[in-house]
Amino acid sequence: MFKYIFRRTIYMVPILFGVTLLTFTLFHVVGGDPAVLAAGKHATPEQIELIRQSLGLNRPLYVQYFQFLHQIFTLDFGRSWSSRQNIWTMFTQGVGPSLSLTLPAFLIAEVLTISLALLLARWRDSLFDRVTKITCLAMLSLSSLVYILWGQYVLAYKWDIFPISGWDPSWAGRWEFLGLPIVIFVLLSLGSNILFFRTVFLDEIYHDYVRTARAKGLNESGILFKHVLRNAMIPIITRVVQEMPFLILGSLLLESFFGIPGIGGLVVLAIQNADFPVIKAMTFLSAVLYMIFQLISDVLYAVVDPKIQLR
Amino acid sequence: MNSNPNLIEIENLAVEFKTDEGLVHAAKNISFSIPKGKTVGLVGESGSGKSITSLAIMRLIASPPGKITNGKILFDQKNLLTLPEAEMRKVRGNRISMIFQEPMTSLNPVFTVGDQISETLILHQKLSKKAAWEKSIDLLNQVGIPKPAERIKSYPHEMSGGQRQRVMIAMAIACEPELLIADEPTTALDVTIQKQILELLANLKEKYKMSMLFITHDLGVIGDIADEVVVMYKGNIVEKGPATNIFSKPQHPYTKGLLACRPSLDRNPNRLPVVSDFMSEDGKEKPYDMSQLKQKKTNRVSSDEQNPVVLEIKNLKKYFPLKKGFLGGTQSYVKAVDDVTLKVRRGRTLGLVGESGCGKTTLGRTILRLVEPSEGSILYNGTNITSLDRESMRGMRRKMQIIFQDPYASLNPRMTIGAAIAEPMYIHNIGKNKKERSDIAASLMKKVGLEASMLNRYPHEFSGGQRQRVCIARALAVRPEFIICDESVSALDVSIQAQILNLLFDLQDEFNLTYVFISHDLAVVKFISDDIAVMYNGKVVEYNDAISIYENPQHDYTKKLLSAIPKGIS
Amino acid sequence: MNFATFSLKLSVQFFIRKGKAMLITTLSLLLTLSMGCTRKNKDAENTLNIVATSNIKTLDPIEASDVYSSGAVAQVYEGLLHYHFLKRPLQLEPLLAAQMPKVSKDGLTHTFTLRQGIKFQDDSAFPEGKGRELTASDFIYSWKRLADPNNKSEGFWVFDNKILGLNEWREQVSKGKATYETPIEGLQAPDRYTLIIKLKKPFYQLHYVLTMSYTSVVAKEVVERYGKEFLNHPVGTGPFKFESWTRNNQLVLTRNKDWSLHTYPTEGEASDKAQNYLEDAGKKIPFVDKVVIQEIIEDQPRWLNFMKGNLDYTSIPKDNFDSAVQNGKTTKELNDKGIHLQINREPDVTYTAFNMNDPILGKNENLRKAMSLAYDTDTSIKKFYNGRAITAQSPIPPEVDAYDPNYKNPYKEYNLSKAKEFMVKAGYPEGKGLAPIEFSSPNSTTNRQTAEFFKQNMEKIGVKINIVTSSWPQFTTKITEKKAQLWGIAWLADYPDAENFLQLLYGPNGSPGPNGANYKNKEFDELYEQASHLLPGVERDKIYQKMRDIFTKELPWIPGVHRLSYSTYHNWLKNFKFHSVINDNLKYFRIDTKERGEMKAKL
Amino acid sequence: MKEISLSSPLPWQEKSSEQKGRSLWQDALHRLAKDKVAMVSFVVIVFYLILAALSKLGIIFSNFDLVNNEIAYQSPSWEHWLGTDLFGRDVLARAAHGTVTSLTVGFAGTGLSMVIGTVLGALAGYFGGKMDEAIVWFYTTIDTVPYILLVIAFSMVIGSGLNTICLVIGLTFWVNHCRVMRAEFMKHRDREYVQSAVSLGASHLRRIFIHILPNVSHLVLINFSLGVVTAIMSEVMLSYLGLGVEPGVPSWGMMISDAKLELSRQVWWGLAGATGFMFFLVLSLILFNDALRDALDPKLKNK
Repeated sequence: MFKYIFRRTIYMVPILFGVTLLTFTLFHVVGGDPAVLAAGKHATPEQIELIRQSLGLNRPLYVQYFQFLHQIFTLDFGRSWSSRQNIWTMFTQGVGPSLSLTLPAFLIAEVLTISLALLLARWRDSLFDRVTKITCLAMLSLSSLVYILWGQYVLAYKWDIFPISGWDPSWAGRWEFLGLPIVIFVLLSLGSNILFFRTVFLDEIYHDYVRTARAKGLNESGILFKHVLRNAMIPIITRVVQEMPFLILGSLLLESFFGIPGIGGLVVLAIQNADFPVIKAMTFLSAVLYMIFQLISDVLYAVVDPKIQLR
Repeated sequence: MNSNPNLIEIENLAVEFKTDEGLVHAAKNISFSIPKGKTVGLVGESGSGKSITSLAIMRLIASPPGKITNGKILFDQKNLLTLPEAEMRKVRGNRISMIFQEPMTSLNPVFTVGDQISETLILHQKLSKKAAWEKSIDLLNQVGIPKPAERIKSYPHEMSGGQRQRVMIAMAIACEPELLIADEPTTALDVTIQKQILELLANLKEKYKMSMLFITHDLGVIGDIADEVVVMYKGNIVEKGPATNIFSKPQHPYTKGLLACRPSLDRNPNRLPVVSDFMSEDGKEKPYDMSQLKQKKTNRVSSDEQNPVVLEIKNLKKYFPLKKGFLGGTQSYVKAVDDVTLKVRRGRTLGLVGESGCGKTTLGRTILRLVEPSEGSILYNGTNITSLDRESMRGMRRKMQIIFQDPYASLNPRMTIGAAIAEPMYIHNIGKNKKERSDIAASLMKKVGLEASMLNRYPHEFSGGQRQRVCIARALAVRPEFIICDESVSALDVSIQAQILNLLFDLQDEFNLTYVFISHDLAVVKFISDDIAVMYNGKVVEYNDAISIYENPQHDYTKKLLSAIPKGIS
Repeated sequence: MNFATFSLKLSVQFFIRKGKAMLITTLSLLLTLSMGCTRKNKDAENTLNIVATSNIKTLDPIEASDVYSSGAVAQVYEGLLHYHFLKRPLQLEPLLAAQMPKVSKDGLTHTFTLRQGIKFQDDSAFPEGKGRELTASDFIYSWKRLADPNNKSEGFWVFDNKILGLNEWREQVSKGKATYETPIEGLQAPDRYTLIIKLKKPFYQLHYVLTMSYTSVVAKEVVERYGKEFLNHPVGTGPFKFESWTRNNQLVLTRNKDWSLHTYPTEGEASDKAQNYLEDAGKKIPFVDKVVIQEIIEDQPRWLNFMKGNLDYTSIPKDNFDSAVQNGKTTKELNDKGIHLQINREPDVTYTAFNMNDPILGKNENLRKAMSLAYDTDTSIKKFYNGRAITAQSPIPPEVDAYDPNYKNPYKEYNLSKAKEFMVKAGYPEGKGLAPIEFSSPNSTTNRQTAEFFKQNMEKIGVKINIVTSSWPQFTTKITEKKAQLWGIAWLADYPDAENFLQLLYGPNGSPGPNGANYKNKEFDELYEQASHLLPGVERDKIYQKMRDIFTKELPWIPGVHRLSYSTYHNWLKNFKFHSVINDNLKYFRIDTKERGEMKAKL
Repeated sequence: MKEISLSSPLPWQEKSSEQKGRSLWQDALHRLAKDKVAMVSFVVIVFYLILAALSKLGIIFSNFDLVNNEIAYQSPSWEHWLGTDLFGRDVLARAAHGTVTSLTVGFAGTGLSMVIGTVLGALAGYFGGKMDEAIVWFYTTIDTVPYILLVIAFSMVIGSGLNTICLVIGLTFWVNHCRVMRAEFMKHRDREYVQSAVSLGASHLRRIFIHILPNVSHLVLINFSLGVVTAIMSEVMLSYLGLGVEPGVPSWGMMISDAKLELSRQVWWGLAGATGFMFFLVLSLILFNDALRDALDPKLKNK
């Protein structure tokens, strides 16, 4: 298995190369003059030139590309244009808050939706199934703003169940503030997740082995829990893993509405400020994370599906 | 003790399916019983309703679309059809168990076989996990899995087809059921494996004093195993009775036709009788005299003038890389075709026979360069086609055609039959215009026994046999000299198989065609071939004229193959 | 089996498959969530809770270019001068300087005397962690930092071309030929407490500049100790010390116990006494032990937090205005909660700028006037400012010297028939022959809607507008690169002087400088230079008014509005007097913690 | 032994009707026509298309751009069923016109992504080898970058506006479809009907376009209808990030994005209008997609 992981890591190199090329092209070649952006409102041509020099923008593109590669290898992504903060520090400080929102919310959402989807598969085509399906679709088409504004106004302000917004850097204190965003995160993911998992289970339910299980005398729930769920793990893992990098990116809206100092807020700010080094770094780092999670999912595939061997 | 000699009695069972085309009566008015300790063979072709009947006993018919509309299934004085679901679950897998056709898909791929066998034991016999495991090992031993204590930890995909079916059997007999339903349990297996499984089932039946319902389309198999036979046709039972009676004195014309159309090793007719020879469209009997069949000219002499060698294969090899090395280098190979040398004469048929995985299909495709050979040469009329460029090869394709096993898969489902037959003519500039090509297509349709008016229809609107006729018509469209028939009749019901074989025979005579006929079915190969090559593990182990091979097999493997053929009818 | 047992069984099975670890995490999480309702009672602490509506970017004075960064910096760092907290119009006062500077007759030499005994806040960068005394050379160091090209400070414009030798020093540093040791003629510290600034040319606004965060004083030891991370380690002389900063969340400052620079003012505006602003006269400040600045960008959480009493004051979000204020007074709901309203005029102006280099707009003043006449300012004030603005007649806003409330710009009225006449004069009757004009706008909702409104207005006289939106930086870049044709923007005073607004039209300030319209008028430029030699007074005001008239004649902008700020604050917040130019105001605010505790329970 | 579907004619009784053949498409249509849910959603979709066409032509809701500042933010009334917006424009009319924008984004954006995905997927899957490796590398790279960032980056670089949104969606949403197409082409390449075509001498182009493409085109249709939903939702997201359509152009995304401020002043009808219009379109598209999948996908059909 270690050999496999090693080989997969080697395979990542060309993809990473592609990602650096893509981000570089987007932000350096077509992305506009950062020196003008950085100079501010009382700028003079002399100042702009100085900035251009200090950012190395006068050098040939390939040199700039190698600089970018160098940054990546040393994990030194430089400093934000708008705040002069160290980007790597911004990232490492943001990961914790983002994860403490998204990870528990994600786990709750997955458990809840997988359970619900199994229920739907069990009572497929019943009234319960149809009503849930339509509800999911309705939830899907409602803007996330509605959930946030409503949750904040009603649950927090009117009913006083949660604080309106805020954050406590300590581990014990932060949960108080995370309650509402977690609830909203779960609500937001219900719709699409349930629909997806329901399809996955329905795809499995018609397989021959299910008939065999019935012929053995197993009851429907036994079949679903034991046989179907285990076989459906592959698409489930695929989806779960695909969503993982977004957990680190956090939930852009939730973070800015609830004042959670995570990476989502960083990204939104970086977009508003056209803070290219930050966007570039976030793009690259999330790509790396995505690949790591891909690798994890491949290893997990082998765990749940004995047919898959890691060679 | 219940004095009823019958374990289960089925009365007036009727099953309906809702489909897009409307209601289909899959089983109508089915009544038969299974005596204690006996094997009942339920035989019929596809669509006869035999599987539906067996699933109805287990109440496993998916609903919707299926529905049991009428009847009783009396088991232990209880009507299974009205049993509460919870009660029924106690019957399934415990008192009645079932094995299926496809052991690979019927086993859950993500659990070890041990888990799956012991699951039944834990469920019904309330054994502890450990006890169930022990018993599972014992069961695996009983069904003839070597080293059961080790193999029990295997996953289904780590076993061979035959072993998987043994596992299914172990699972089914785990609770020592009173009735074992076997739904086409050997159809997906090679003939030698089939023999072993049949023997195993017979032994187990004796040992556990079970009754067995054995469902198959293969009369040969039924003859070997069944005490009583029920013949089904279009959802109805047409005939039932003791096996010996059915085989020796069939009453219903359908049964007669079915028995007659099977190619046999002993006879050498120049054509096969078909069901419609015995039975008219409305089900009435037609008089037919078996003796009117002429014997095939034995040992058709092949002379170099009349029958020059068209195709010569020399030391042909095809290796598939099996495992990629660490940095992409290939480390080991599957030798699919390993040093094969063969000759085919014009107007003659070479039969390629062997079990699955022996390389016969790869060989067929390599000859047409659908698969590029690794080594060796293929001479067609003296031209080495392995070295032809793409253009010349395309010209060559006009002369060489192939007919695949699955006629549905080999027809483009989005193309009308007319377009499919016209396409090769268009590619090879046969016929001046669309009109002319469609005229040729119409005449080809007649040639293969279809109506020209069907040209506008799509493949899914035809039956399996008709589709295979279309494939033949399409192959003929380029006026080929040489056709490879790759398991071309294997997917067809036996009555249709006879028709297609007859058609191939007729066409060979008419167009002086050369065939390479690939099949796993020795009877079929013997019927159609002049020469036969037996393949085993990529190699040709025996190569001789057809009669000699059957009458005087030399190689051990050939002997084994021949002895494994069910002797039911003889 | 019913749903409940089924789902229970299912979840349990799922947990078993997923591992017990997850079960435990989730359970403990649910537990914590359910206990989340128990809030800690922090209200008793003497803490001032305020809000930043956009992110605080940095705590380095020379980087603090935005309102909230400079607002935060001003609590920790101090400059030579500051504004009187209560007096209006704004009045300069010495802060770190012992008194107002001596200015030479020619206006070129300004001599400051520092207060003695001022200490930097304690920090490990100093020997033994004890803050050392402030000296005049600290200012020279701080301002060199501002000028140092390696620091790329946006704030250098405050000294640019003003102090003798500073630009040359900057030039030399960029070439590596000068260091911080290199003396500058215009910045001298003859002794520990004397600082002499020599100017190239008279620049009265220097004193205003010295109140700005850019010019506040930092200690060399601290800068060198923290290097690039200095922006996260502010150590100044101010009334508050830095405690912690969770970026994108909150900044916490605590009272600097050693600070005793001055006390609460004893006099103010005439009305201040009546409004209880002088209750604390002469008392020791700061009053609060702690300041928590929460960064809340979205309007709803900010407003709801204020309504819940989690914030002591805030401005009213535009869209909550109707529910908060009616007829210029707080609504009953707010009254019941003890919330007060304070309205302030802002020294700012919004305007729609024409690119004067544009071949159509730049060369056709009649077209510009027609467009100005077609713009319905009154409706825009209702729509976008809830009436919280006054029509701008010129670039000069209220709260600065030369502002004349009676001045009426003849083109600043909504008069469609007159506008159409001007369209005829412009050569485009009914807009015929005029190509669509591109209007650039930032992409925030309000900006977009304003642009839409402008477009609708222009359609009435046949001028077609294409709106192009982009992010704020891209928008400003477009202006800087002279690629924009027409755009809407606003200017908030850096200091209360008309000069700060008129420089936006001074020719040499053209792109990439603040004169984005690239307006050039010889007479205007000469008057600007002339005025810079003058101290505030009638004579200078006259020159400014002349410039205003030139502006009106040529109309390089359509002046928009001068905004009013509507702040709401809770009754427990005392001494709340707001002015957007005054940054160091937090030290004057007092919280009645007892009242807050009682009130909050009711909110 | 292949199980032959029960509905097909029984083997020895070969149907010989004179009827004209019915293609799989026609079959699918037939099945769709029987599916009540599919039909209802289809009618709704057609309704939206007609609504969009009529609005675009100015036949109905021509008052969508009629500014009347006197009646800004009026709550729903008989005159204005869904009230008015900031500029006193009729919200219902604007929501109806938003259909044009959404459908344009949905159809044009998804159309573009389908073309890119199908072509690249076909090339990769059919030819394999180096071509496959290059294309897989390309789309894995694109896929590795979180798509939100990708969309934002593209929009920042290309600018904003309706055309840009279509382009951005087209350029970023093709990856999944491409992956599906590649897998399908790979599978079909080795199918017997394609092998038959090879043995009949058909060229590569013929195999790709005449043989394989029609057999995977149902997946294009299915992915397309699903893509339209994603595209419509993305327009909303892009609008929220300030990367939406030109100001003044009616769009649901803009209406929803404006709601952030409007809700604070209890103006809910803008959001309700846009969400309502979007809900029924998205709902019908998803339900129709479901039905389409059932009707078209032979794998599921057998179930």
